[in-house]
Amino acid sequence: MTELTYLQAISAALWEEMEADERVLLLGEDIGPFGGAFKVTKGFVERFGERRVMDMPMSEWAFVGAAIGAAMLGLRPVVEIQFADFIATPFDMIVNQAATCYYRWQAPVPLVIRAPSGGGLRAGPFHSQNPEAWFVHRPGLKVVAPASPRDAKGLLRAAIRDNNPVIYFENKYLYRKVKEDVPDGDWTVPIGQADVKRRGRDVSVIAYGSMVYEALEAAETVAAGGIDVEVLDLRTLLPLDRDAILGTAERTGKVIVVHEATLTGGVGGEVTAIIAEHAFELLDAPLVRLAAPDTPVPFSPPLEDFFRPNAVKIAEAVRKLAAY
Amino acid sequence: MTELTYLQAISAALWEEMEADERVLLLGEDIGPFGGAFKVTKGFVERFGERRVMDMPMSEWAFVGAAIGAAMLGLRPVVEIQFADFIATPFDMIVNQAATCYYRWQAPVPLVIRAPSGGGLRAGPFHSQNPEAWFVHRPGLKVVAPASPRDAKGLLRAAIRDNNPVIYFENKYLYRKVKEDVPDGDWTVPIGQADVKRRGRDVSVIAYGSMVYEALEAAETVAAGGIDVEVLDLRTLLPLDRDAILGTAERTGKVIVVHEATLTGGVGGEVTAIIAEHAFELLDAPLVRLAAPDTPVPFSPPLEDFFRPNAVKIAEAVRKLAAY
Amino acid sequence: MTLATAVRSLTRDDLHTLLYWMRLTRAFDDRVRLLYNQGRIPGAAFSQRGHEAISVGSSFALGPDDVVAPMHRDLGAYLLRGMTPRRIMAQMMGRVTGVSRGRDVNTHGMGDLSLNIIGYVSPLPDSMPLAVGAALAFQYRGEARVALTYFGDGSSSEGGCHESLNLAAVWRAPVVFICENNQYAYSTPLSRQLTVENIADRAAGYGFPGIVVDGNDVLAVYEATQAAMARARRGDGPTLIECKTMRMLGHAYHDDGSYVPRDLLDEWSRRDPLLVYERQLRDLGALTDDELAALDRRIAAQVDDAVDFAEASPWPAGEDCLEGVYAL
Amino acid sequence: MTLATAVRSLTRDDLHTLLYWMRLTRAFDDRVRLLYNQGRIPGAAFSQRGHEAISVGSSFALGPDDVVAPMHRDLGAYLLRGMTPRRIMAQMMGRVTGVSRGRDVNTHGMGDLSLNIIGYVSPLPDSMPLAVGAALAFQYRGEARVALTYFGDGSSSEGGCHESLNLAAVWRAPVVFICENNQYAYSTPLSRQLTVENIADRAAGYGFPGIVVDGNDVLAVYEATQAAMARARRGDGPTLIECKTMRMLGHAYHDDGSYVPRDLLDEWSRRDPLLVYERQLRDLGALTDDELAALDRRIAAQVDDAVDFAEASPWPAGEDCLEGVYAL
Ligand SMILES: Cc1ncc(C[n+]2csc(CCOP(=O)(O)OP(=O)(O)O)c2C)c(N)n1
Ligand SMILES: Cc1ncc(C[n+]2csc(CCOP(=O)(O)OP(=O)(O)O)c2C)c(N)n1
Ligand SMILES: [Mg+2]
Ligand SMILES: [Mg+2]
Repeated sequence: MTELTYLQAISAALWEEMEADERVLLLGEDIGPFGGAFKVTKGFVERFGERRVMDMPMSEWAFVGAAIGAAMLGLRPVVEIQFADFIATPFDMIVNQAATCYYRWQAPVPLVIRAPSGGGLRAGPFHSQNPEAWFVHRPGLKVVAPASPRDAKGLLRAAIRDNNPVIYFENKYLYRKVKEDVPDGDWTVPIGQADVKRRGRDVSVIAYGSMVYEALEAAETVAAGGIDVEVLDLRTLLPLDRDAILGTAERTGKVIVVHEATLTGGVGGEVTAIIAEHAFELLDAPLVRLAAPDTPVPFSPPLEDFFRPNAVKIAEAVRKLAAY
Repeated sequence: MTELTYLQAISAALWEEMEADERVLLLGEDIGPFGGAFKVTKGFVERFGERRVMDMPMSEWAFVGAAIGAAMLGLRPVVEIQFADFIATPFDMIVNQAATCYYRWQAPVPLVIRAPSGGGLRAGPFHSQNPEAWFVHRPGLKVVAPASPRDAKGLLRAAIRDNNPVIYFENKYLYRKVKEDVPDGDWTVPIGQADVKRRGRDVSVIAYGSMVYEALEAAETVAAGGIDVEVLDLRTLLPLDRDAILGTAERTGKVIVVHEATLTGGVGGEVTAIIAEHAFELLDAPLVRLAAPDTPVPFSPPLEDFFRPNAVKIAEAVRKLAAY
Repeated sequence: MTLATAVRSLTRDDLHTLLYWMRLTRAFDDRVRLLYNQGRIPGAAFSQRGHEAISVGSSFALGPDDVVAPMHRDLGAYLLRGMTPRRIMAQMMGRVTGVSRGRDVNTHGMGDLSLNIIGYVSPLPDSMPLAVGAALAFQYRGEARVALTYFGDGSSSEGGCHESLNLAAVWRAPVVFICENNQYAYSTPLSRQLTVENIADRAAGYGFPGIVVDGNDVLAVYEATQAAMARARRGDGPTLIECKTMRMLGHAYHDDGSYVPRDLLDEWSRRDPLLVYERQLRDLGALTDDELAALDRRIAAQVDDAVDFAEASPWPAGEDCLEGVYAL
Repeated sequence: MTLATAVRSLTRDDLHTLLYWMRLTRAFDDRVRLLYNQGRIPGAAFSQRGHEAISVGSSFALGPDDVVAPMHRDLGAYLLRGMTPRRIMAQMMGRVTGVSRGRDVNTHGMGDLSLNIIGYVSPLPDSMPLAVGAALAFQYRGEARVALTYFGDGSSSEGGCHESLNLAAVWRAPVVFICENNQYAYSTPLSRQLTVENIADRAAGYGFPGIVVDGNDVLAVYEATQAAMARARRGDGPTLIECKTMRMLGHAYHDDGSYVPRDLLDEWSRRDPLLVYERQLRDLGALTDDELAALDRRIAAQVDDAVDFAEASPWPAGEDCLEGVYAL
């Protein structure tokens, strides 16, 4: 076991996979000598050289495309998009090219795209986005969004070893805020499995990314009032873990789905729909979604605090639902 | 009244708005002398000249951006993306630039992006897509998807007169397949209002685009068996007409949401979630979604027929739900 | 390449091989048009006429381990690289025996890594960076392989074209870009797309050679590509070769192309790549009437066989569409 | 522009106006850095040092009805076009009195159509086509107005840069593009971004002039822009002006920029645009010590006032974030 922050866990996964597999290489803006905008790849170019840690000119569409071509020819590229907000620039290359090659002509595209996402850092409309839902609506991609250092490491390893394009949303807010013991050695967290982070009987909170911590905090708060909350961390958003989602709905009969992304068209709708379709009879109350309001991510601290879901808002929603 | 096909209705709206408002101009690939890939703008350049009907070089990102700039400076551009599938190319310009300028610095962007979408035409993975859900997840945009010639005309007029960027999904399958009397004169269909296309008591089918016709056909089929189906045509996907959605759910207590887009992460999840949150107590059965399976749009006729939802599949789902 | 040089560097067999692929491409394409018009090909199909010298001449310069990413007017490249007429015709008809097993339409998605062919998607020019990435993989492993890809005059206006050329330059990647300037992007003439005479001149903005060749002269295309491949293999980086030609039919077979001025087509029909090459070979004394007739008979038989094969092939079963979205 | 020409075409007042905006830009930026380091500015803020001659010299060439779309190192352009130090400082601090009313961060979203300023988004170079579109609107209405915009060396590699330049060329649009080549894109030096000496040379690929100027010489920037504006206004189309400079501090204030070689900075610090211009004015006998001191006092007072105003301004109320997503 080694205690790692969320950021260190990501670095460690990259480092170890590069040590273990010569085919793994990194492409991204400022990831070389600078170590990346968030320092995830600090020290990498010194160890692995410029051949394997490649600073990119600003041309996300082409370097994602080049990574796809390299992946087809046997490499296993990991691309860093400096901020998830800029993933709209190579969007076509991801949704039209990467997602469909295997289906159309059986060319596996073992590619990971790391996209630092999320707000709470006073970074405004273009350095705070949570665009995961776009990719969840694209068959052929896989989408993961780990919350804990352990999952961050295990899922990144699994993503690198996967033979499909995986969009890996890492939550910037968590980079240095969370820390835990992470097992050493060669293990992975399988893509497609959610994780019950807290068992409870009264209300389920389904969340992912930074909202998992807010949910856990809310659970502690309401526990004092006798409400026993189960927290399910989705971890993977495509494919969703249907069994785990229906399982928690069955156990508590009352479900709140929480995400940092804006409400309308978000992943919460999909999760809610799955429950409403397949666990309807087990429900004791309306389904509830808690998400950011439908606006761009505002910058100013009071605005962003209002915008962003948090433990207080979750606790309030839990109390209301428990009382239903 | 004039009988118009869906395609003629779109052309008529463009034509009349251009006649009425000198600020309206068209930008797109092959829309000039050629009249557009689907001939929507046939005859336009002859009437309005190259100044107002502009053939574009292949550079969707920049011409959408130019349309935004022109809109800020007082024009009202209507952009044609040749196939909705290629809307991933200017994606950044739409979601980051067009959608946010008003929120951030109060610059209205009166822009319409016409995106011919939908399958059923043996056109394969890149000429058949239904990418509306991506835009529904972007505050600042409006999204419409008319099904009838009347709505096609009225919504396009409303979109052109709207001071916000509107993504107008026109369904290629319907272009020449549907025809109806459309009122003459200056009227619009307000953005944000769904329309009950058929009243019924037993089961609600909520649909949009080409699926409205499949739903209506299914309704006729099952009517023979004594099942009375209500068909709600959403027409606008952002903002969704919450009252109409909850209203039909209340009336029948049994709801099927249908779309041509793939299931996971589609608009159906959002609609279902709204009902599960706000009309839970009025429901008599689980919510049901019927959509394309999670794959790229396949080309070969048997594959596409299997892939695409249709009246037969809807009727089957209605029967099952009615019997619940 | 003067005819004389060609004869020095190519055997008589080579010259006939080029002729074969060009005439096969033409015959196959003519048949596709016929079948399309007869309603025997669902969807759509792109015209190839006028492009035979480019696709064949350039891909003839590939070594066995080189990778090619052909586009929608490069039927000749697919054929030459070993994709059989049978598989391609079945692809056109959406049968299980087609390259994409009925999943993708016409020349889209006709990739096969065992043949070192990368398939294309419809958004353009999305194959360009893939070729650059393939070249990166070669560099990475120290392999002396080269990647070759194509783009149109229309596609040259897309941002991705610029990004790909620049990335290739920065990496000094072993990649060759062939610009097929057929003077139209769908219905849009060059005059509405760009303001310069030669797209190849833009290579100067990336510091690598940009060359203009007659795209209707297969030997010229071959020679230029051959030189560019050698340069790339030596580690000297990319080349952009602009092949000037004319799209002789509509964009695809649903388009009659009537917006193209008649006299422009007339002028270019006199430069038909098959005619030009036949004349060259005859001038060299390298082709007899009998040889040509025999070749055409062989080709016709192959095309017939491809059609028979395709039409006898089963349609995919509907539920097949669910399978294989993800690699294991 | 030689000093002599400058003096002929510019009044002494003009020369002092330029000096004022440059020194205000510097002083404002220095204060932002200080406030940022003191934790009084949330989020981030981009460094402006080294860019003052470009933003001021170019935007000084604008007529009152011309439109400018400045980017993240063009503080001088915002100021010169009439955005007050108060509004900008309040913007930096996220107050309701800021340009975006607390919605966008630092120089992002600082648009105001009443000042003919188009705000920018973070993805780059997303203002370029907007400027082309503004120019299109001018052409459309037959107005003799010009649009001016900026992009960095890093942004030159983005596909959108190519598309925007090409579109402007095809339309012969009245637009001027200023490339601020400060030799770095965040931490990435030119050598990893492109393979040519001058980005301006790429203009040849679009058939319009590409000009290289000393970006640290405000008069040179002004003169080149002025000529390009006149050309655009005459209907002769776009110009690309590449201003060579150096980003003298980190990318933004959280970045110490330590990856930039010390001696490169030393060399360029001797060419500091404020120093260069002060020297020019003194050589011309157009600036006295007293004048300079008075100017700096006035500027310091303005900056103080802006800070006081911003800090006395209210924060937005949380629920304000819900309002105004859509225009009526
Ligand atoms: C991004 C994108 N926009 C639009 C299209 C639609 N489209 C298909 S082919 C074509 C013209 C292509 O012209 P060019 O690159 O010159 O190739 P050509 O067809 O002439 O060989 C267009 C506009 C597309 N495929 N991709
Ligand atoms: C599409 C996109 N990718 C990445 C970024 C992140 N980013 C912000 S500024 C910057 C460097 C910009 O370099 P340059 O264009 O030279 O401008 P400079 O900052 O040097 O003035 C980068 C990579 C971005 N803003 N947009
Ligand atoms: Mg062409
Ligand atoms: Mg720079």
